[in-house]
Amino acid sequence: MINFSYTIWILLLPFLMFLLLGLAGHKLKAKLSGLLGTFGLGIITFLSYLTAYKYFFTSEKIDGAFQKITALNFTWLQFTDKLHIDMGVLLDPISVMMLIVVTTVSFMVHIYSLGYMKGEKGFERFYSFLSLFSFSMLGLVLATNIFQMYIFWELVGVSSFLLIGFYYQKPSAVRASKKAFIVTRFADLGFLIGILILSFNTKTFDFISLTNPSGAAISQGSSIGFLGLSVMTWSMIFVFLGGAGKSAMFPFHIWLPDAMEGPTPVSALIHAATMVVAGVYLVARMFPIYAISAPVALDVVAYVGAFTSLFAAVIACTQTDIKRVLAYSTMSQIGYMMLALGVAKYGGETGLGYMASMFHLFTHAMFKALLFLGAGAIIHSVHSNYMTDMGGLRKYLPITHITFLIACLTISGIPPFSGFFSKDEILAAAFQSNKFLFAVEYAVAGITAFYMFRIYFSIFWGKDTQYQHTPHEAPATMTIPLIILAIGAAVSGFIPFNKLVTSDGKILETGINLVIAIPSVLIGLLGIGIAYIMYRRESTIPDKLAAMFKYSYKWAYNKFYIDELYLFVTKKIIFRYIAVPVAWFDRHVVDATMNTIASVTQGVSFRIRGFQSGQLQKYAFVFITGAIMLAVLFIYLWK
Amino acid sequence: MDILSLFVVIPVLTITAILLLKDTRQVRVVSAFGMGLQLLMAGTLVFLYLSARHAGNSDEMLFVKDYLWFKSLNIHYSVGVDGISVAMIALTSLVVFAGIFASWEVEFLRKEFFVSLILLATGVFGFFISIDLFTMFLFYELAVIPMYLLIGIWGTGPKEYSAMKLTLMLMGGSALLLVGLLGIYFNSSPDANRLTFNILEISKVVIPLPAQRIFFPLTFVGFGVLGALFPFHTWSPDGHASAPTAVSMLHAGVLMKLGGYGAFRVAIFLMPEAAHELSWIFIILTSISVVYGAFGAIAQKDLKYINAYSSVSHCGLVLFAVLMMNQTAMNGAIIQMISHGLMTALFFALIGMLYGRTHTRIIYEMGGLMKIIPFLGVCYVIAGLASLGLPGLSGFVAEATIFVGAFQHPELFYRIVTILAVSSIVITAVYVLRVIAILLLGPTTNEHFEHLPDARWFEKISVVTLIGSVAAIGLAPFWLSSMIGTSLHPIIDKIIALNPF
Amino acid sequence: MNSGIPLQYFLILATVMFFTGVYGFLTRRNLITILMSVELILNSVNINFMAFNRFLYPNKLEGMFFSLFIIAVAASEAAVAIAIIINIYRRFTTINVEDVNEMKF
Amino acid sequence: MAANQIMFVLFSAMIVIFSILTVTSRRILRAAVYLLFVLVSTSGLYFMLNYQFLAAVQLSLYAGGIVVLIIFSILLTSHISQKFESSGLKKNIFSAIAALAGATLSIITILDYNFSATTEAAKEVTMKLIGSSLLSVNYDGYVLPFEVISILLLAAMIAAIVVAKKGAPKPTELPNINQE
Repeated sequence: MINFSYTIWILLLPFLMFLLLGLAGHKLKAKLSGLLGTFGLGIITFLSYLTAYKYFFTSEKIDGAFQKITALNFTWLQFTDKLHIDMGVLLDPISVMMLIVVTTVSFMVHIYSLGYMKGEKGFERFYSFLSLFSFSMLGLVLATNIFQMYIFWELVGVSSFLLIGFYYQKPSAVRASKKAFIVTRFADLGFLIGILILSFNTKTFDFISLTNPSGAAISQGSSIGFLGLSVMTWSMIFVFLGGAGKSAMFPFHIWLPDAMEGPTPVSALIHAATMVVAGVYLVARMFPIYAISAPVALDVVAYVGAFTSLFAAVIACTQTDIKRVLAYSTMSQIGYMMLALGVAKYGGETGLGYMASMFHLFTHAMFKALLFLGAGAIIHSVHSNYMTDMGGLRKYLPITHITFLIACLTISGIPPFSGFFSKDEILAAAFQSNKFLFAVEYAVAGITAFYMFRIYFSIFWGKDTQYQHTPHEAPATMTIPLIILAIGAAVSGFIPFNKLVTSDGKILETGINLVIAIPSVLIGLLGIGIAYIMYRRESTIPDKLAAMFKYSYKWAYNKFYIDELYLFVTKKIIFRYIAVPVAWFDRHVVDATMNTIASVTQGVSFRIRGFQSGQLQKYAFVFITGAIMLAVLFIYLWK
Repeated sequence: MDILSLFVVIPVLTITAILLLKDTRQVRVVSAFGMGLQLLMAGTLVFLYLSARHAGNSDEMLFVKDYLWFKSLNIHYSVGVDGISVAMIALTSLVVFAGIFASWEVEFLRKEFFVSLILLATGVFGFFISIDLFTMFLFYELAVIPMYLLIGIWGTGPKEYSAMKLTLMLMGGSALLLVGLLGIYFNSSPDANRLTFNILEISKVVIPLPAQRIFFPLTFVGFGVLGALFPFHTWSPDGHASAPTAVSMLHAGVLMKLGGYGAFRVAIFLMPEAAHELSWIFIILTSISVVYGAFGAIAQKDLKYINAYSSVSHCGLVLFAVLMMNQTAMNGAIIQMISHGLMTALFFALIGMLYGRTHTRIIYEMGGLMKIIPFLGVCYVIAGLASLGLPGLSGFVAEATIFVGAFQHPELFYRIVTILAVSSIVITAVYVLRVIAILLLGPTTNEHFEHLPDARWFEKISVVTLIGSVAAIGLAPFWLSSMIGTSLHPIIDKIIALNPF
Repeated sequence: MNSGIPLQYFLILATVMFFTGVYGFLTRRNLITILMSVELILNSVNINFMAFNRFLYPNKLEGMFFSLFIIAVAASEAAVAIAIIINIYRRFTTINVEDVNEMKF
Repeated sequence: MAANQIMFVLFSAMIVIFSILTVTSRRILRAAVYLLFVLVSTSGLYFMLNYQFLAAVQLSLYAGGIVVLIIFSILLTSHISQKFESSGLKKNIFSAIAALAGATLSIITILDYNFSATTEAAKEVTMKLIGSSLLSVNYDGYVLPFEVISILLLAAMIAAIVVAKKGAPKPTELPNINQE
């Protein structure tokens, strides 16, 4: 058994860094705190790679399957004998893989931010929040039990809140951060309820015993029914709600585009590569339960994923803010991953989707982080988010241009870049189990290529915009991460995921299925071709098209009015028709009742005080009359 | 001298010292010193308690002392603590300590203010150490009455109205409570000639069920009024809004806990059968409190009102959990009391400090304060995050324990109600973030606020003490939880032994 | 010496006197006349005491001493009352009992 | 009709008549004089009952002291010739009804009650007996009430002086009791 106990430092270091930068950051020089944060994360990255190496290549396998290793665990909060929240580190293929993803992207973002955020007010605050985020995300990834995951889940949410609202004086950023937090919080409510149901039926939080495919936990819950579905299904649906919230699945997706108000490195780290895939990770983590005892819930996952990927891709075609386009593209890609999980089964060949999903998660993290960081470099030099303000930038930003192009080719699924491989696996998995979903995803692949190259051409080619300040290439701190990530995006497709990350830990034999691969490449090329025609040079085709499909364009441009619907529900229904009436009710009914009791008492006492007239003779009269009456009573009537 | 009585004696000595002082500037120093001593004592008590438990002392109550006080009614001055009371005492001393610093700049009748404040604290300490119902009631009243003066004299806004309302409603609760306590007393012995007020002795007898059915609701509602049980919570918004800072802190932070603690220690512990039988009524009321309080808080404009409604919601959760009557939920209830005590005290302290600077509590009149007063702003955010149950701060520990515990209830009805109560976490997030967004974030709206000073040293002491405690509980809840848990065992055992449900 | 006069006669006489006093107390407005009514009431009680003493317990002196003390108390009462009345007169420039009604509510 | 009966009738008639006049007369000084007559008649009754000491006290203290005091105060506060306006008819009627009802009730009760005649021998009430009883500490002694009443008298004297002496407070100094 390999000793993994050092992995505690993967959690502790960022936390300590957060405390250090958060409490003492304002006393340090801004640059120093940035370097400190980056250095800390460097160590963590190193540790993660070390762990990955040790886990994948030196740890023992049993039956050819990777084992789940609890590196360390201690009871944090005891509820009952069986139910307790532990804090610990669980190593298994997906957590180790996520470790790599999170630390790599985070490290890149740390370096990138040294350049991007230079001179910003609150530089050290930014780094302390980044450390907090890294801590929470790593804790989430390494959680040994579902409640630990929930804890870090919430912490991730709050770091996201803090980072989106980093420019706290900008009202739109404040609104966006609030929205992100509340929407995900609402979804987390589902997660929590799911955990409660799960824990009530299985009496455990622990992942290892929960997800043991032949364990008691899985068989226990599935036998009890409630409202037509098994309790396990209910709890898994609720848990998925949480995942859907974090991963911006429809209908909880509305926070993600707005979250782009945060600094771009944050968007790259949290809202593209790591946090938003937490939902996928959650489903993957609970996958045996989904697959074995809650297949209905898994179908929900698949359909929600498929719908979101299509829905987001359509919206992405119409947006002009490049970060928003990327955000919708993220949603769409996560939809892919969800779908892949949803169509998978536990173990063996049928578990292809699981592996594909994880594979895509990995490659997506690389290329989407790259896209965002590239977008950041562009915004940094142009000072605008809108692609209408851009054009012909390839001359000014050569490195950014090349890396961005690589990323676009990757996401469009053009071989030999990594996106091709992972997307191909997903399509294959969908094709295996559900032709309808396959068709949807196939279409989405084309749309993806189209909208990615739409922004690519608009930014780097297109019209030659006159800039007030000549755009210049970003500093080395920003371009180096771009290059590294570009290499990652280009080559990570060759990582043998089928040998490393599979649903049951065993090796899965896969190959490129040409029947699927060739059409998917073709539709990608088609998308690129259309984009080339429409956006390579300044042309009127897009406007004409938009005019032709006026209404559908308008709907898509306005994100199908989902935001307005939410606003209606929250502002109108909840605030105006629940909260305000409750407040009114409290003041004017409950409190008024109490006040009425008081004022009735007071009124009665005002009446009674008339007896206390100060007229001596009245008192005497009453007294005597009373005395006489009492005498009569006692002498004659009492008897 | 027994250590527990010192908790009453030290405040009394402090009050005496204050009264003897001529220079009013020294008053706050003396108060801070006395309450600092009290805080040290609380620390010592926690240490002594844990070491006694560690040494294997498994009595239900430790450090028990008993003096006959009023013979013909068998009233004793008897004190004793278990883990729960120790935790509450520690909470109280923390909040009082912070409260002294939060009211550092009271100018008007300073001496009298501190005397009343410490008198209130005396009552609270006495309440938590008492194990004799009558003495307990006596201290309870002692804690409630200075509140009238504190709000009526040093308050703001419609202070007389609020003070009167608060006092009358709490006194109404006390009246019910007194009847309940006497009912317990007269049923405390099967042969009616060894009547007692001692909780431990009463817990050994089974009060007849018909009597329980009458006296349980009385006692529970009596304490529930103080614990802001719907629909008897309306004193809370007005009272808090009018009270001066330290009083709000103490009231929401500690005094409202008397309700939860009493409901648990007296109503449920002594009359578990009726509690079990009638719990569904109160479960409904408390879950209404939880959700309704949270919704009420969304629509408020005044910071203190927001916080008062949030207190209604959180304290409702305490009573809710207590009524679930199982180990985990009750454990959660106690942690929630402590957690809410600390964070609401923090909130009120911060609100007081903001009010002292901006002279308004209407959130719409403020804005963008984070840039101007970053220290207070950050503290407010932390308090808010604690309130909405962020892991790593105490609120989460409490709520998680409550929800997990409540959801283990074997009856479906209770689990469904639990889900309702759980939904309050979203509503809490909504109002907390709404306030933070309007108050602290965004551009500065009022140029008069541009040059407000950030926190001064005494304010920092007050706030840091509370934040430190909130974070300590949130990061390392296991010791607190296990300390409470071990003390809950005999109580739960009794409940389970009596009710094989 | 008092043979032929039953006890009841004295009692009835005292009763009449008592209730006359009561009537006066209830109707007169002048504080001094009210005081006089009180004196009447006290006197009627004294008569009762004396009569009881003489007719029922002639070998004891309780009734007489009681009356004696009542007279003493009445005297002090009258003195204090008149002092108060004079003070009231100074304060309100009237001793009409209906005008002296600030002791209310 | 025996002499004592005649005397009783006489005294009681005077008492009743002058009592009524006392409480109905509309001139205050006259009322005081009527009161004097009542008190004197009462002392006559005491003589009749063979309590000479008490009768003397009655005469000197009541008739001599209190009535004079009352008259002085009348002179201090009223005009001698002042005539009261009659008090309200309603008030008179109700008071009369109350008084009559009380009187009727009492008289009926008195007549109903069967007083047992005593056979005890009457005690001679001598001054010596009165003096020794008043100061006796024995079972039938009255020293305690005596001391109490003496302190009361002293207190009353001081109180009368203090109360009457104090100058009228100016209206501004008065606590305004109507303030909330």
